[in-house]
Amino acid sequence: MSQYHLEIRVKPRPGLLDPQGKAIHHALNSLGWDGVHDVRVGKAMYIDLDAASEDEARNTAEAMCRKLLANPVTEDFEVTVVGVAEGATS
Amino acid sequence: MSQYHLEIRVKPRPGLLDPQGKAIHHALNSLGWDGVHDVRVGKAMYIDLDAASEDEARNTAEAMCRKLLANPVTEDFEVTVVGVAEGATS
Amino acid sequence: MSIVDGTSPEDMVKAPHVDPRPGDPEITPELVADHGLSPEEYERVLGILGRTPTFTELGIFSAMWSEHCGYKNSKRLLRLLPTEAPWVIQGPGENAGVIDIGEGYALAFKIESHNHPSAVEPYQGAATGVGGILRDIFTMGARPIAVLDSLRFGRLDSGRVRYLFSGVVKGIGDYGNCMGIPNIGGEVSFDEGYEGNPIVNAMCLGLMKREELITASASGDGNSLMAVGARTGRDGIHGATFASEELSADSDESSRPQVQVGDPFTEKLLLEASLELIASGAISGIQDMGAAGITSSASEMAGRGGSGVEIDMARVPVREPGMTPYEILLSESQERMLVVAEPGREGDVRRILEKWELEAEVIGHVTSDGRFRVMEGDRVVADIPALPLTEGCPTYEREGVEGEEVQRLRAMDLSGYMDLDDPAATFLKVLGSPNVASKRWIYHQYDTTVRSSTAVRPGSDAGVVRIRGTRKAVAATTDCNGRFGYLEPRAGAEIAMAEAARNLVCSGAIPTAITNNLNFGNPLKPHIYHQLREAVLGMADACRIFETPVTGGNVSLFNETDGVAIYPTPVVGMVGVVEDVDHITTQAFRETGDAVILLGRNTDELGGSEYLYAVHDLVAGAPPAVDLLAERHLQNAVLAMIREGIVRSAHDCSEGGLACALAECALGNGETVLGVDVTLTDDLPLAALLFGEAQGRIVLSCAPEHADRVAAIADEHGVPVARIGTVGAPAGTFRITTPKGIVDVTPDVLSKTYFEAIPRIMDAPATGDA
Amino acid sequence: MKVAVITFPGSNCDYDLYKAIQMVDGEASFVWHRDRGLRGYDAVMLPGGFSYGDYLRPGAIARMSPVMEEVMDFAAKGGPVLGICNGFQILCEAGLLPGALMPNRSLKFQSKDVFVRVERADTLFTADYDAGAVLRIPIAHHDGNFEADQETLRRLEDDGRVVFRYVDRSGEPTDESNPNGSWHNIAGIVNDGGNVLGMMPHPERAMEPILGSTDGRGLFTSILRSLTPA
Ligand SMILES: Nc1ncnc2c1ncn2[C@@H]1O[C@H](COP(=O)(O)OP(=O)(O)O)[C@@H](O)[C@H]1O
Ligand SMILES: [Mg+2]
Repeated sequence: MSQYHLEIRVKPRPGLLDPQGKAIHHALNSLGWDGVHDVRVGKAMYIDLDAASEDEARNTAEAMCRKLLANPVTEDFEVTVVGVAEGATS
Repeated sequence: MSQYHLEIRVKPRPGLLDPQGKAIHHALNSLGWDGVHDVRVGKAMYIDLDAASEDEARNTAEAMCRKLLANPVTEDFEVTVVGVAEGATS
Repeated sequence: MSIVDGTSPEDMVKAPHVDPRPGDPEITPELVADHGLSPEEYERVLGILGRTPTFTELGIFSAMWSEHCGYKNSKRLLRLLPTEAPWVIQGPGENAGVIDIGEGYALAFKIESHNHPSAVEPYQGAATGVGGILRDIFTMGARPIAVLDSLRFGRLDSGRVRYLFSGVVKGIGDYGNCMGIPNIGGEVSFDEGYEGNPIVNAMCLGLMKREELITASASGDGNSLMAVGARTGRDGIHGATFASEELSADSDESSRPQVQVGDPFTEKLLLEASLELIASGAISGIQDMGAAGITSSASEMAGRGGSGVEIDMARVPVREPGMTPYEILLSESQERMLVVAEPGREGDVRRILEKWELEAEVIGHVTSDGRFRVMEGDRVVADIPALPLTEGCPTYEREGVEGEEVQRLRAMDLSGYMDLDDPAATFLKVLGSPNVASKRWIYHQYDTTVRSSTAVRPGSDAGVVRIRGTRKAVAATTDCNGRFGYLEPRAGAEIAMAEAARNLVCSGAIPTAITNNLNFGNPLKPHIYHQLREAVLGMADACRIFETPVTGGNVSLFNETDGVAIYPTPVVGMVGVVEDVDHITTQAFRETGDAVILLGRNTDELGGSEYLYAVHDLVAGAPPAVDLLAERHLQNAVLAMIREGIVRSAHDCSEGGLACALAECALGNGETVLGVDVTLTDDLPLAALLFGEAQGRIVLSCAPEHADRVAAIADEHGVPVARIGTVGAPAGTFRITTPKGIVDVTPDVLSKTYFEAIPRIMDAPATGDA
Repeated sequence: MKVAVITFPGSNCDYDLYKAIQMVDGEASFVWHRDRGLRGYDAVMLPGGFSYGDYLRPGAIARMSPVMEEVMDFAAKGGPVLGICNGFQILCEAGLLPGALMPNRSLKFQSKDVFVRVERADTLFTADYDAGAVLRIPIAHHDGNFEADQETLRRLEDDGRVVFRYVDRSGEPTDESNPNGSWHNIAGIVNDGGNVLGMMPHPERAMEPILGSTDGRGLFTSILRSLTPA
């Protein structure tokens, strides 16, 4: 077992409403950043997880996303393994 | 000018309580994922931005984070350039 | 300066020797100064201990003898406030005051400030302020039934101010909404007097059966002390005490955040768990771990119980590894409580907490030796006599001298501001000033109806909550006009009291008691100490005359930036009892053709008015005179009229004067705007007549056939009364006719001016300025 | 009528709902989210509040509670299920109702009275109202902006499953009367079977004159009557 450090990004589905992204886009434009063309806002989650392998860690995280972390109606997700601490199961 | 696609991750400062992360951690554990040791939740933002160079795009995004996107008292941020469409200024 | 009380060091049992903890810094004069203790205060610490304190002990004294916990500069003055009445069950000194409201019910209530945290991080600062005041209420055994918020900021034209304002409102809203406690009112003002230092005061009311009252004291030798709720982290450990980095090897700057993050969800569970704990009889005392965390909660519980405590830092559930006793003792992590379990009931405490998905851990026990002893496993890290620690903080009486600038401003000749060229335009300018305009941009972000008991929501003079199963209701309001306080602190405090009482009687409630929040600058400066003392004296007089004792409150001093202090702001949080829900009255006119009646007398006073500020950018003149006895007669008269059932609406006349009060009556909640046709005959300068803020005035409406009876009751009470006009038709014109000019405004313009002023500023595209 | 009021950690309208049921002479009991056993109940109601603090997404964590499996069974067997505010959010997360409740377009919590029009008076939840009736009911939410994919939205309208719509005082669904940006001013919908209703406004806060409106009563009397054999 090693402890994997994962980053999960959950993102609003293209085409779906993103009121927060719209508000930030607007705010950036009115602050003078008029080169901004699009803003979408999602969540970034950082999870420390025990797993036997990187694949297992990723699969587990994807299962978490399907079950809980992302709303299948409105969101897509991406999982990245960003680090591993060998044998570290605290 | 090219259009850069940036990913910005805003994350609660270490040491600060992250009530949302705590609740999700708890939920994952009670769903049976007991190998989860820590969960922190931040934001992921996706921005399309005109800039003359990758450096400029990154600098602009960092300025946006300092001014608006991240709360300097409670959050850290990271900017990644994830793509570029040459000459595309819509 | 003189030290006026505190136990004399000679009377105290000296503390036993305690070895310094390995790694602790050496106690130097600099370190002592970093901990905010003066050389005299440190001498007293040495006297109490009979030796040099350990680093941990220094931290403990520093926290307990801070202004916040020790009331060094205000205690003497606070003793001047009347605190007793037959209906007071619990006066100052506990987590909250409690009054008897009849039919077996008691009301707990208190106000608390979170000014500094909100200046640093408006959202979390305000949110945790609400969290703290809620805990103060439910640790008394009461279920919170309402919150109010009293806010002050600089001028809204600054981006920074808008950032603070919107963050604070969101923070208050998110916390209270999540907890399910309705917000029933508050106040806000914008004035450069608060530019660098926003004022964020939150008040909470809680209801209980009389016998459910529980206090925060620790007694019963050997009884377990348990930490319940959230874990302890490194947050909120006082910045000032950490001037030097080598203080703790285990933690660096970045891992010791200066702000605390609120978790209203955990607090909601803690609320339910605490009330269940109290009902179960498994505990004998409970206290919030608020400012100065475990240190103040444990030592104060010991102090109140006349006992001692021994707690072990190794047993405190922590959020991060490697925390030192110093850090654990001083952490201000939120949503934590300390409880004293009845003998053998620890298991019951755990079971109840576990049901609510929270932790409970035994961290120590009550002792009979009167000491506050802190262990780290087997090692003693602090051993201090509890009473001198909690009660022995030196208190100071300082010299107070009025500032010269204020004397000059107060004496300023205002005769040049008395005439108006365009009364309607000036009227709209005053009505549309953010200080007068509708505050619904704020309270539409607050859940005002949860608990299904809110009879009067924000937007009238006072909020009212009915008590299920009875005919009664309770009303509450917060009031203070900082400009009046600045120009003349004593009058400012008296006016705050008078306005609060008027707000309650206009709602149909009998003013019953107050809590207060004294927000001031640096009391070491003579002119600030003068303000503080004068304000307390004024408040005390009004409390006596209104028979509204003080049951608790909060003092927030040192509200200064670059040497500039806020306006003296003694916020009054007043509660009242509505004897019968049929008496509940609101400010909005209701029926076309009703008589509009003015109680009280118009004057030529303009000093400190919103008119001078909004139109002439001036804070000057003497505040309006306030006659406390006349105010009392006015209160009695209005209540008598309401009891007879002949009052259709009643509204206090305050900021913006009579013209704005009439507009507010006409506008109601904006759904149906009624016309107004009023004629004023007073021979007064026009500005004073329309916008002067003379005290002791109430605008009410009644059916025309009751107008004579209203006048008769007013006469009986010696209150001046005049029928000044008639309520007009829906969407009718708003018209005030005076000998020197006419104000004539369409309902549309009236409505837009009043309701859109704040949204127009706040909902414009963001100008982030974190 | 025996009604189960399900409580989750963070529910805060549970007691209001309980009282509302009693006011129409229903028999209410609380069922804690970890408990099981909805047998013997005639209707199930999910109250408003902030289950699990609304962390992650409103309703997302509560939806995983043990009791939710039973609520699904209860609904599948045709038992009436009502979700108000956070209850509506939980029903959507659980898939008992389609779509999702996104943040209000103002990105602010909205608390005020709104007007809603009864679009369907032939459901078991609304039989005591007249179709087209305009009700005054408080809202108090941050995430009430109903959204779904185009296909789902089209079906909701075509099948007449929109039960309540935000309107102005005169009954018109205008943009200003839409407090959160909901698609087609949707304030409440039912499932295919017509036995699961989710709505953002709080009828349990509009039961007595002292609260400013009694327009919520019809909902509770309707449910009660549908369960009482005639
Ligand atoms: N910060 C606030 N939070 C909640 N309600 C507020 C706030 N500020 C003002 N209000 C409400 O708006 C209304 C008008 O406020 P204010 O002008 O201070 O009234 P008054 O002069 O009658 O005290 C009152 O009902 C008050 O409770
Ligand atoms: Mg006021």
